[in-house]
Amino acid sequence: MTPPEPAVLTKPRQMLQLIGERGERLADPEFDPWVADVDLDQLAALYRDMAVIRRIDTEATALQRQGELGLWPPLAGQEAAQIGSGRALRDDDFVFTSYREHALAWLRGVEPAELLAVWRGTQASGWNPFEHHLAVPQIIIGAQSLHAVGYAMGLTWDGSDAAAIAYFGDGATSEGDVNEALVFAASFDAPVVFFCQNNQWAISEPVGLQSKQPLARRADGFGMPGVRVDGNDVLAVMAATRFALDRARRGDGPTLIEAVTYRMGPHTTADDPSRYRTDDELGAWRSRDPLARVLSALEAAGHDVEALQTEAGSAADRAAADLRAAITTLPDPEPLTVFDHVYAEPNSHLERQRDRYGRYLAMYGEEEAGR
Amino acid sequence: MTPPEPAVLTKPRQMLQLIGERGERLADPEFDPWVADVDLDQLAALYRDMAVIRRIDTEATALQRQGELGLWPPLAGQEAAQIGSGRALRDDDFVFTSYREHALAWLRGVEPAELLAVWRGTQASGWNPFEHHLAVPQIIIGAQSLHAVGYAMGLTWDGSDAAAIAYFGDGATSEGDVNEALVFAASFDAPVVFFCQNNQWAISEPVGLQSKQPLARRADGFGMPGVRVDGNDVLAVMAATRFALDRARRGDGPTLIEAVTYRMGPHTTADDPSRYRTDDELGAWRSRDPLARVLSALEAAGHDVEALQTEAGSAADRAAADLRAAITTLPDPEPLTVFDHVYAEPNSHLERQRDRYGRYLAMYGEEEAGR
Amino acid sequence: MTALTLAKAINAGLRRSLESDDRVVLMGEDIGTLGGVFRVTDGLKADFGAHRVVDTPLSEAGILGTAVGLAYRGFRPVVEIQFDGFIYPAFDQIVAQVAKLHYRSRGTVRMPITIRVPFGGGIGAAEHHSESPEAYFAHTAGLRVVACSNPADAYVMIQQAIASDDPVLFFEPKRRYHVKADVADDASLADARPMGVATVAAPGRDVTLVTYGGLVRTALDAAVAAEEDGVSIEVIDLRSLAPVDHATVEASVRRTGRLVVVHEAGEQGGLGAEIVARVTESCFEYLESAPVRVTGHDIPYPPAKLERHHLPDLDRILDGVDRALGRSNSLSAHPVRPTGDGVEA
Amino acid sequence: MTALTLAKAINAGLRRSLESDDRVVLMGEDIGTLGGVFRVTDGLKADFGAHRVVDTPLSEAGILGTAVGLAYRGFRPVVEIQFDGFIYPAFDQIVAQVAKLHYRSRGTVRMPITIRVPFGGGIGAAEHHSESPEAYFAHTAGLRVVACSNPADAYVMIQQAIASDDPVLFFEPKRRYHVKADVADDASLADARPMGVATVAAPGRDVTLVTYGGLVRTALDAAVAAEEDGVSIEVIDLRSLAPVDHATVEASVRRTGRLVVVHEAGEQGGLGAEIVARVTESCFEYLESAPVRVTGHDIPYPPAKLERHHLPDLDRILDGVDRALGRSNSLSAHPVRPTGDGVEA
Ligand SMILES: Cc1ncc(C[n+]2csc(CCOP(=O)(O)OP(=O)(O)O)c2C)c(N)n1
Ligand SMILES: Cc1ncc(C[n+]2csc(CCOP(=O)(O)OP(=O)(O)O)c2C)c(N)n1
Ligand SMILES: [Mg+2]
Ligand SMILES: [Mg+2]
Repeated sequence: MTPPEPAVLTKPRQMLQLIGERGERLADPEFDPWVADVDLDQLAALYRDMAVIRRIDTEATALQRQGELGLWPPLAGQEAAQIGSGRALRDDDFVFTSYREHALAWLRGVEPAELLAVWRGTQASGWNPFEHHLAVPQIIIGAQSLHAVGYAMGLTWDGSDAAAIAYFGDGATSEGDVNEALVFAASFDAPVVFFCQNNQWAISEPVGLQSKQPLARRADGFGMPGVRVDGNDVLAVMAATRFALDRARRGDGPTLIEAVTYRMGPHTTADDPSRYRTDDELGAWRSRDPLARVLSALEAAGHDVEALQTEAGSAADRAAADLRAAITTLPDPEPLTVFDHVYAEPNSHLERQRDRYGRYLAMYGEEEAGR
Repeated sequence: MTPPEPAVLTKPRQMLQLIGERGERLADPEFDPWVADVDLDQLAALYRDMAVIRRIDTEATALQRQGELGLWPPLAGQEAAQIGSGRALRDDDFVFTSYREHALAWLRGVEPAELLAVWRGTQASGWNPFEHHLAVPQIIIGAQSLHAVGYAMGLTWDGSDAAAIAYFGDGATSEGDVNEALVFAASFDAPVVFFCQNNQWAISEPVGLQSKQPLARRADGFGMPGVRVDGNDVLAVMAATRFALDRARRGDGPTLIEAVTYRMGPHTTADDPSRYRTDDELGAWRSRDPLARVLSALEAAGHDVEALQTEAGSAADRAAADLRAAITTLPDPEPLTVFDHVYAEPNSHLERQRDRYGRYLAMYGEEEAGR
Repeated sequence: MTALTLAKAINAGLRRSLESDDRVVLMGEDIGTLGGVFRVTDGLKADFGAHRVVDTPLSEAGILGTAVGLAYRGFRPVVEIQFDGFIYPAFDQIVAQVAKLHYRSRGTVRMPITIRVPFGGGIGAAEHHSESPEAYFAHTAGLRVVACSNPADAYVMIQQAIASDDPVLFFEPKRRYHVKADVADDASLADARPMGVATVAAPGRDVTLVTYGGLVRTALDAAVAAEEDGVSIEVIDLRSLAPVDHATVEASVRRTGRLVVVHEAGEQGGLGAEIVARVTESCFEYLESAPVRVTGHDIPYPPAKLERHHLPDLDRILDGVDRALGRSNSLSAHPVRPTGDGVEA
Repeated sequence: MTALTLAKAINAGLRRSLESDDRVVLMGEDIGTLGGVFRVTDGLKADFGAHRVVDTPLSEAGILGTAVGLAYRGFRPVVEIQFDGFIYPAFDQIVAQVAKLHYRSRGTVRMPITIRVPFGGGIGAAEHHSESPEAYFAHTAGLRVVACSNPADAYVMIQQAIASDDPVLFFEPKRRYHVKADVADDASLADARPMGVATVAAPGRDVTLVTYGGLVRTALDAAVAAEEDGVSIEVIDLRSLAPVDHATVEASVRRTGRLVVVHEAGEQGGLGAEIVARVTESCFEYLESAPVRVTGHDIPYPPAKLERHHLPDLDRILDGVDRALGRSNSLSAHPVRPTGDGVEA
């Protein structure tokens, strides 16, 4: 499927929507071809994905409240942005995320225990990046954007037609790293998609503090197209991402996508958003719920949404149960593993330190030590 | 003089020129008003400035070749960009430069010895920044752009209508700092002018490696106008800078100016440009000489250019002689001054170190020590 | 006197600095409307306005770089780095500009910038949220580096840091933010102990234990525990990490003849190395045993459930004291060499 | 055997690495067409192409960040930082990513990145061009740090660094770039001394002098000068700065009983602190005098005409040796305390 490329979007239009706020299908001659294959069943499948990940997110938040996790950054509100883009990817595309893209991990087959380990604090990271083509999550804001570009440069040197995708937030666009990533990507025609989830907030800071322009407009000055898409419209997100990936695969270089969405929950479970934003704002965005939007579209098209909801609900229930069950498979790590993997090769200094700490533990007994 | 503001240049036009390559005056309804006061005498004065600074630059290069200076980064070719912008500034505007803007130092009254000290290596810096409203030169590429923005933020908090201006090169636009400076400037409506001298090269790297777009186009995405100006047209540079400064003074925020010019000499006296660029390229730019252009314009307008050249020549001769004479006023510094000004307040550790080194010098005798 | 938590004591100190000098401005991510993720700047934007307490874009180099420009303009910026692990993007501006500009400008340009950094572990945080980067800055000429350990000091020291004409890295032990103690908020700053002077937090006779920040409390607990065991530990709260108040440290070591340095940061090139080296150089004849370092391991900060196996705690400190005293300790069990250092490469 | 300058030896080593492993790529500013400002990569782009020897945009964080991505993709990036003072913009990517990703990914993601850094002073350069930032990296867990001092080592060590599965900071003493010596370019890498092992550059009996990089040559000259004076100096070229080959250093100190550490970097928190601390801990009973540090001052790098008053040179090294030996020295003239350390605060 390679529809004709849209006129290059040097100046991003208002905002790409394929499903309107009341579920109506909006025609878009440039982007419709990119999702021409998405029939009602596939749209339903996207709904199911979103329902499951929303439930996983709710359950993880609950687990944190119950003390089973140290922290959790909820994705609630951003389901369409993450599922729509994630479902556009090929397995061999490599994904570099920040800390909030749990949907990407789930889509790429990460196990519940692998997903939770880092938030429970039992492991530095959950999964093997090469099994899932998914890097370890990144907490240093924006740093991963450069990693994606480097990986993408490597792809071209290897003659691969896979792509890399970097997820980051609206706040991240102010970091030097993200800007340098745009520079490198353009200079080397790197097959990379910059996927910015503009969820309106960087902790307590509104996006207007980072930029007075729509973020997608940054793209042009760096020499790449920028697409501003309704991030709560899963179909539009998918279309935009496919468009960008196709550009990458064909050697046309990078694209910046700004998915306009909203973080419905707190920044993390440690955050209290009532200190910086209003109920009105929250309410306004609640009415743009990405799941409800797909349901309306399906309903309007005559799909059996009740059956879908039931089915998705039980898939979500299973996922939640799996998640909760996974906690028990995450015991506290062995003390001396604290020294594992600092280096790939033997290191005399660290071996001495490990040996000494081992003796210390042996003397004091593991029980007492390190209280 | 506050002519009507040009339509905001969200999309920089090709390139602003007010004097064409053969000296012809090109009408520009938007920018002409900004230099309506520049009569032939003033244009002649700009020529004189450029002639003097070119001669200073040549002399300093010679001084380096003769071993009197450790290094010199020549500005040859960039006279119009530096003089045209520098002459647009008010005395109380604060200037943050990189290492190549000797014209700015000269325009702002820096003494020859102050200009040379740092390149001779006798002092960490030459002048008192507050005497000339001119920061110490910056070698860390791009770092000064943020300083200018911070200073400009302070100007608004102080209710001043002065502005700050940051000079940097084409290569600098790839550094995170410059991009973060654009972000901060836009967010705080800082009265700052970003003056990028695109001299086509960052040492051996052509500007195309940093950006495939004209650099002025970066501006729009960050939420400010970008002006691309012929950097070898002193009148156009002055118009663009005045326009940007006026925006700053009126509270309209930052502007990015890209002055398209050429570094005719080596990157520094340590560089060998024949390794990376062709004689043809050099020749093409030689025919766009900024001084010759003004002369043609003056000649076309009936100004006595021969008298002007004679007069400018002797001013340049005097400046060169002053420069050479200044060398003798720059003796090697006293050894223990190496400890001066590390801290503004007493510091026990450093005082101990200074004391010990003083004893060392006393014991070995200053002559032998530190050979 | 008011009983305040460490976080509130810093808040009170910031407030006083904002009141007493209108060139003081606070800058950082989430410090305004939110009052900081630790609420250290709570209420200050409401009271002093958005030009004095500035929420900045999300860019640490940008924060420090604009602070430099503000210092050029005569302001005294107090910047917050949200967590220790996020200071590195600003490293260039700190090391090449903030630290050096006074020197580079031959004393004409002052950089009275205070860089507040919540630091250290012990709160079960995610990665990059528990770093101890102080040694990087202590090794950087032109900077001053301090760490507070208790509310009373924090209240005074933050004001002293802001009043200093030199740039100051101000490390705040985040795991002690909620510890409460009396603060002399009515006393004059002029009478306060200078920021550069260390404190003998507990006097003792047998061994000198030097630490700072979050581990001072742990060291004091260790001193109490040791007392029961008949060992008298003198605990020195360093407060200033650069320069170090060697006079106080060395005077103590000359009396006790033994030194233990404790910190969370890794051992290799940590502050303990400097203190051991300096004390050894200055007090060689007084030392009765080799100085001992009890530190975090030389590893990236481990996941939360392992941090107790990384951070020095009471038992590890006491084990270090035992080493200094030549008492039975974790390394003496199987001594391979007379120094008790059994596993040389 | 071929006689090569240090710069050409590194060039030859890079060439061999490029030949023997097609995942090796070189990246940096001006390294391609120009061949680097020191010509260390001269000719390599012409011979291996623009995909193996990559001129990058002017952004150090960008270089390191994309190198991380390339490492994810299985490449072995060798990046050049043009001068020591330009490494700081990349500090975050180095410290938070390059150093930690192997740990953070539980050993699944390797970071075989070599970071070449021309370092140190002595060439009369402009500011930011003569820094010695090695201690920052030696204090960073996850990194290895090495410094070469001569062409033979440089040729081998650069290949070893590139072959290492750990990230390596590779410091090149720029003031020795043009020193020529024989290089065993026909020998097998497998037989070479491992990168982590120090070298006894000159054997001696009376005092152990530890240094690295550009000052090894100066130390050897000092040893020759001291010999005439009846003093036998053992010069150890550290080569690996993290981890330090303490076995070699300590074996020497156990014989000589005296230690002098020399480096260009500032004293406070410099590598000398670590070595003195570690030797003191391990060899306390063997030490006959307090270890001595001879270092650059704790100042920003001074203007060129003053650098000779900043850098340790032959005379300052010998003065340090005299201190270690208890001979008349710059501090003994007016001893205030028995240690000869006369100006305590
Ligand atoms: C370099 C760095 N600075 C600061 C932080 C602290 N921090 C964590 S998340 C966050 C806000 C990020 O906002 P955004 O990029 O919009 O992503 P979102 O959280 O909204 O998904 C901040 C400031 C960090 N993690 N890294
Ligand atoms: C952070 C940093 N990286 C690298 C360098 C080395 N360097 C000095 S000048 C230069 C090129 C700068 O090019 P440009 O910004 O176009 O300015 P120009 O020299 O052309 O005026 C480079 C790479 C530096 N000084 N600072
Ligand atoms: Mg956000
Ligand atoms: Mg340039």
